[in-house]
Amino acid sequence: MPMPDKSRSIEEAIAQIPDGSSIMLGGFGVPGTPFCLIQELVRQGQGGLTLIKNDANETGMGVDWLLENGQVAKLITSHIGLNSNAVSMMNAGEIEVEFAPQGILAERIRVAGAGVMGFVTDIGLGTPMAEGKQKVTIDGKEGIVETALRADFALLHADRSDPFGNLCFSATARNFNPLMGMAATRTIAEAEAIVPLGGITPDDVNLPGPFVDDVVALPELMEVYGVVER
Amino acid sequence: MPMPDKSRSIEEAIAQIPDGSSIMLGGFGVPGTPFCLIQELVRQGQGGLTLIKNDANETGMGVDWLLENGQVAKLITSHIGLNSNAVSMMNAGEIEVEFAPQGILAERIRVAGAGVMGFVTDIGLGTPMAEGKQKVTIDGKEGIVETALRADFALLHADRSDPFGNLCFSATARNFNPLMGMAATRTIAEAEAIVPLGGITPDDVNLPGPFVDDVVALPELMEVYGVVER
Amino acid sequence: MSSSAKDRMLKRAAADIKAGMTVNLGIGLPTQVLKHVPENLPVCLHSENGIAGVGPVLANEKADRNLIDAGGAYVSPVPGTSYFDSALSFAIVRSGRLDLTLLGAFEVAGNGDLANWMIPGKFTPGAGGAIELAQKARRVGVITTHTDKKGNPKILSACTLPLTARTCVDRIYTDMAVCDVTADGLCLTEIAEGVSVDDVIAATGARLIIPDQPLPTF
Amino acid sequence: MSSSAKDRMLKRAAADIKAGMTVNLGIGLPTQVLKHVPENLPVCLHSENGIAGVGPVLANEKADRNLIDAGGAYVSPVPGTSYFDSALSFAIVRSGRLDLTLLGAFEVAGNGDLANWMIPGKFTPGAGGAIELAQKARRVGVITTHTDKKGNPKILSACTLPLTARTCVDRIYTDMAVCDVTADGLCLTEIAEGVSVDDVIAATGARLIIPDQPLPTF
Repeated sequence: MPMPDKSRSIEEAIAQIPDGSSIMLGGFGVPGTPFCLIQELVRQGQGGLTLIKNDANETGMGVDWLLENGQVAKLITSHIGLNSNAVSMMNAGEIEVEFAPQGILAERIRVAGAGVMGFVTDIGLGTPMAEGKQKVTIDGKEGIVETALRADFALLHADRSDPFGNLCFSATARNFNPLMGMAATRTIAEAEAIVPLGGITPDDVNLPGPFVDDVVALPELMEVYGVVER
Repeated sequence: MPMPDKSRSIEEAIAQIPDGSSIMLGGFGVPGTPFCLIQELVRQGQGGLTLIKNDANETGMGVDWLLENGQVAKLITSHIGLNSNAVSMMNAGEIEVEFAPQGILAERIRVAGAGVMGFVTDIGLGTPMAEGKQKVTIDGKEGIVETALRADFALLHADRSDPFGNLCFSATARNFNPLMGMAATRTIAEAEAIVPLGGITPDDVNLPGPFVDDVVALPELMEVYGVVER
Repeated sequence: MSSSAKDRMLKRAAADIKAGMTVNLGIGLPTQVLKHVPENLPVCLHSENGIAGVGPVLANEKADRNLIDAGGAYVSPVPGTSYFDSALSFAIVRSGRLDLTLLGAFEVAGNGDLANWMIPGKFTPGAGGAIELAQKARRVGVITTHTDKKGNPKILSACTLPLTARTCVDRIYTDMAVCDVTADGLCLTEIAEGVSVDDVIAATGARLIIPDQPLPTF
Repeated sequence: MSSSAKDRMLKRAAADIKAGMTVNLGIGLPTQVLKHVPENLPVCLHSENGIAGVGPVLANEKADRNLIDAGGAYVSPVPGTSYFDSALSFAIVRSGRLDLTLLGAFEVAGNGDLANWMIPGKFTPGAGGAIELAQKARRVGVITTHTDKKGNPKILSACTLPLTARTCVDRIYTDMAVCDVTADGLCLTEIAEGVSVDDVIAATGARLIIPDQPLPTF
């Protein structure tokens, strides 16, 4: 029995996303951000989106394209300090922004991908972050119940994929990508290279194919994927 | 700055374990079981141990050596059906056995390794497994609080390691090994090969070195590591 | 159960494995379904010890000592196989990425309750991965002889053994029939060739809904 | 702060990085500590975006577009580097595998409370990884000028800004002194050359325990 083929065109993959969807976007800064998938989402113009991403990229790239185009209702993130546009829109009430500590954001996504309902942590206890959150006591110690964070879609950037969607990431372009790929109802991955089935060593797969629904081959990379000149 | 070197002799590594320790053992069946580390633990004879392992191996190998030698007080596991000796000792009250569903055992270890206190799941709700466990409600749904499972030591079997303890596992010998390596206070890994620093591609490391304390090079493999003739 | 009745049952279960699915097959009868799956059907077989893309079982002399399935058989990779740790493996199961599991049963109830891992005082090895497979696969099929060796029904109005999971079973494949767990109750959906509806009712310990129209045979 | 005072402060902080440690250095002053760490000292540098074994920063033309540290600098691998996802990266931090972090501060209190991520109404970019580094590293050092640009103390009896984490700081390195958070309170432990104890007391907004014996200088 051959493994299923999940290759799609970028138009077809992104067209599955309706208005009002929640969408996880891989990436920590530039590395791992699925710029081409985001660009297609801008072209198709779906609105009222809830985005979940570690950061808001920088002004003029990635998440910022969606902000500029008025497609974003809410952003769940750990840090938006490099995108002054996102900060301004937040302060002006044009978008809702929900912050989580970076590792808590990652773990909320990880446990959603693990199919559990939440986790218990002492991170943020005694600070305003703990306010309004459910508490439980384990072995005499108080903890905060952090809920699993799922999304309707995940858009990932991979270095390599095979047609089944086994993904490999390069260096720090891994970051949130495999976690988000596990936590979304439908996972769409762009890949710099699509290798034949069997072209990835089974031990070296960073995100196994069962989590991936659509694989999109990238053409030559746009400049935005490159080293950022400062 | 070079990466730290964690190479140890097997005697030195296992001698760190005191009587009464809790010890996680990698492996699902034969693959990934650290037979040489277990053999050294039998030779040194530490007693009153709490073992945490997916299974109890089969009669005459691995965990069974420790059971036969009277070193085990308690076993936390998901399935011991292939070791009739373990079942007998459990039924005779000679060892205490605590069962968890396999994926819950894995996740309890994973969240311990993630430095959080527990997780919330609906697995086992409405069955005797849920009895006596704390419940919480998330988004109107009831869940069981499963607590993080830590141990004093983890004994792992790796295919390859570098001196810093970056580990790679082979095929299904991975199983619980990387999870346990994260969840123990001190992690000791035996490796079939020790390669020089830089000998493992950074993207392909299955368990990063910061989790590993001691790396033990294996001599030629004993027969018990081989294909089981049935 | 005659070998032809068994083959019909396995073949019928195999027909519900569809292109594109990720599937986990329990030890025993479920694994034997494989020989009835078309060779060219694109399917990903999952094994809970850490494989997506389980290939054929190998003879000992060809086996990789590090590559077993959850039942301990020495299996092989296929093009596109991946290996992963046990937490990730059950993440596949619990997060809804496992489309189908086929499991064995000691008892199954008309409401879909399943008992397949423990007989108190006799067989208490621990549940392994059975609980999560039963509770979380998107679709759960049970493959079992319709009655036990003494002729007693295995499909009951309520299980007497400790449950693996509540109301988890969608479909039951036996040597006599295919039964679906529905909102209205357990429904007789298909019937084995040469078996009568009365035979099935007599061999079943749960109330069965019998459709008005003629039943398909398999 | 003179450049020699700054160098002394960085050098003093560097001296607490010991062989075998896994260390995370915050953006700004903490990262500058690196130039004072002996080249042959075996240490693993962690970056929370998924690196153990952070190597030197590279010029843009030599950079790997996929390899940045958490501050966005293009870094390089060393022999023994590994990359991993963000959940695993914070697993290292929270599970006690991070031996030391050195962080910057807006304010730090005598009891070890730290505020370093938010100035309400002015600077609200989100905490990034700061909270978990501060709360969970086995040892937390703060590197900061003793006073702000207006000469006001940054070491206070209580922080006025929202906290990053409570009672998390173990040691404070400044251009004037090294102070340790102890069970008895904040203790002046070492003093910069040419600085008097009275200078330090005057520049500090928290009660300082002054030992009886002469203070080491740095």
